[in-house]
Amino acid sequence: MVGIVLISHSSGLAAEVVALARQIGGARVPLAAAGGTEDGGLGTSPDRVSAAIKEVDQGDGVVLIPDLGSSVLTARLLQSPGEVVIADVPFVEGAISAVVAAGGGASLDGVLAAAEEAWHVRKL
Amino acid sequence: MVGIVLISHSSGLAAEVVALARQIGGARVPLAAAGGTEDGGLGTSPDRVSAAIKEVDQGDGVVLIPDLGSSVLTARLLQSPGEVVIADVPFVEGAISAVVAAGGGASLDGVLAAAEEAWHVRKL
Amino acid sequence: MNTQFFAAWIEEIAAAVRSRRDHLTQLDAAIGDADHGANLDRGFTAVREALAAASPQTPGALLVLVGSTLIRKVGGASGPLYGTAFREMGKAFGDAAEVSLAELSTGLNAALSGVQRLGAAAEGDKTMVDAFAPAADALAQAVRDGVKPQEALEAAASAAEQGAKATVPLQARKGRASYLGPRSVGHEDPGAASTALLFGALRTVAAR
Amino acid sequence: MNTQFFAAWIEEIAAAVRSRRDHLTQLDAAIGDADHGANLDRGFTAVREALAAASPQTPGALLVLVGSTLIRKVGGASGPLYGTAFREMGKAFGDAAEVSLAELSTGLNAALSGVQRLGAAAEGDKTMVDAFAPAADALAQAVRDGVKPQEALEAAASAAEQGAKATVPLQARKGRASYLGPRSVGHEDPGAASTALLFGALRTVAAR
Ligand SMILES: Nc1ncnc2c1ncn2[C@@H]1O[C@H](COP(=O)(O)OP(=O)(O)O)[C@@H](O)[C@H]1O
Ligand SMILES: Nc1ncnc2c1ncn2[C@@H]1O[C@H](COP(=O)(O)OP(=O)(O)O)[C@@H](O)[C@H]1O
Ligand SMILES: [Mg+2]
Ligand SMILES: [Mg+2]
Ligand SMILES: [Mg+2]
Ligand SMILES: [Mg+2]
Repeated sequence: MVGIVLISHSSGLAAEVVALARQIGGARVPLAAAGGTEDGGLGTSPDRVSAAIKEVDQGDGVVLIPDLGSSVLTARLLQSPGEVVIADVPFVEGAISAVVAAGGGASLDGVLAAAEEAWHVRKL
Repeated sequence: MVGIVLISHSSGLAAEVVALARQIGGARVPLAAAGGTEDGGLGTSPDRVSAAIKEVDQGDGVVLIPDLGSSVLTARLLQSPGEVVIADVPFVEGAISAVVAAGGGASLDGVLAAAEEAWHVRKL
Repeated sequence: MNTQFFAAWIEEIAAAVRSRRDHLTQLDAAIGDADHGANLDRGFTAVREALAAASPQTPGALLVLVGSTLIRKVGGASGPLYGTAFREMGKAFGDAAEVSLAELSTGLNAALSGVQRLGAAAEGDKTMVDAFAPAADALAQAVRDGVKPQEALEAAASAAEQGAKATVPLQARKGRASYLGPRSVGHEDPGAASTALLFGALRTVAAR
Repeated sequence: MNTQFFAAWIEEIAAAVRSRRDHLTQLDAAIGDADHGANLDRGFTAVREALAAASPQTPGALLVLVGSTLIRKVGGASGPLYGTAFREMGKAFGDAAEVSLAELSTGLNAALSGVQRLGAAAEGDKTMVDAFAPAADALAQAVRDGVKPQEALEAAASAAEQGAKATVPLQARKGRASYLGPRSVGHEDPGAASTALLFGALRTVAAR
């Protein structure tokens, strides 16, 4: 299964979105939160993100979903074409779509495409 | 100033996005989280949302930003044209844009338009 | 049908929800978040308390109170939806002390319209609407055919049950289950199943 | 310029960041999240520890270690950006024991390219690039003009300072400040200000 890492400035935000996405998308998807700095502050820790990538990597690729700013830059540093790819998507909505697609057995490209669909789904 | 209420299934998620948006958009914006059910579970409490609307209403209108599902339906029940309006926007990104616009003194329509801009801003 | 009839209906729904609570939750576990039974049980428990405290004097007042309580207490998407349904039905009844079968049919149509206005679901989207709409239609048809109440409500209840079962092969296009896309196929929609309980309770009470 | 020169440069930056920490944080408070000074101070403190532990033997190895440490420890957007800058500079120097002024200029251009590749900011977007680019250009021009090192690095440092000041009237189009739109106008960009410190430290060390 494709793995998914949610990268946020805030460890709380990443963890909450993981919980919500897991509840909707199923418990089996390899999914990890990488939020905040090493000392628990607001920011991004590349070491945490790398560890999260390792944690969710089952050999089918990993999608990184960053919130903004340093999360995006850190994701760019850690990407590796065809293996670890960035989804440029709305953080919450894209994460849910990605997790559901991964849980349904989609490929790396499929998960990425599902996440990007979130730009086009309206709520009302 | 226009008030903003973030409505999520999860009280943690709403609170974390409030914290992030406040940090970026300024501390002065009337901004409240209405997440979870009354007993702290996952879901939506219209009473919590109503209380949050009252809390942030300074007479310039209130924007409701829901995450999904029951948050959206509850927002629809509580909207009131020209006063309490729903922003159909990506939850995190739209909230940040809305808070920044409100902090800059934008009108209700202006805050709504700024939030909707979030559908079109790419991160990479 | 008087206030007492509608009070008995709500009691019957509360009992049915309680006894089918785990089943509803299991349905929601497959394509949702496994809380539909718990949500409705919490909601109808609060409704019973509210009714006991307020003793509304007309069918309309009773149903508006039921709806407002569900909206406040259910927590899930079904709260605003069923809440709107009961409120619209109550409003349609005005302050009448008795409601005819034709008026009940009109009230249930108003309820359905309210659900669809709020939730924007059409028939076939795999929601409660897929049970509610055929039930309301069957009742309207029975009224037009001059069928007597018990038989008419029997027709409505079986239409709701069939509508609920017919959601199994559908793909969800509204609500939380819609996130699952094709993976929502093959499961009964929990909200459609609970709508069948509502109409089943109406049949039960009318048959007394 | 040898390994010792670059070690002295990094020491000088660390000291400048420490003494300007609150100023940088104040700049970031106006248009960001008030952590730029703290971020860089944490980063360069970790850099000093890493250098003390590893004692790298070439300018290239030293700068790659500086970059990798900044990436890991800064926490904010400036971490990946400055980290990439130092790594690219280090890679450009290969395993040379000494670096000429022309090579330094080439290395700083590689650093700037790395920053722009990662962050996609152009000049005028109100970022560190607005100080970095004119400084790198001034140094390249000085090399072409055959100016001697101290004077060349003086030119680079003043270009960085001017570039930083020139961010005041700009509207941010990259980074966190871009969320503020027009409200970002009227403030100096914190990353441009810290880039001016980096080039100022280079001038100071070259003048010894
Ligand atoms: N937009 C909608 N229109 C009609 N019915 C809906 C809509 N959204 C959800 N539902 C119904 O609500 C049911 C789920 O209710 P429940 O589990 O209580 O809420 P939640 O999905 O918030 O957990 C679904 O099975 C579906 O029948
Ligand atoms: N995409 C980018 N390209 C170039 N520089 C950037 C970019 N994003 C941010 N910066 C620089 O980083 C500085 C902010 O750094 P810092 O406060 O440490 O990070 P953060 O914004 O994550 O808190 C900005 O002032 C700006 O100069
Ligand atoms: Mg549910
Ligand atoms: Mg729920
Ligand atoms: Mg900052
Ligand atoms: Mg920061």
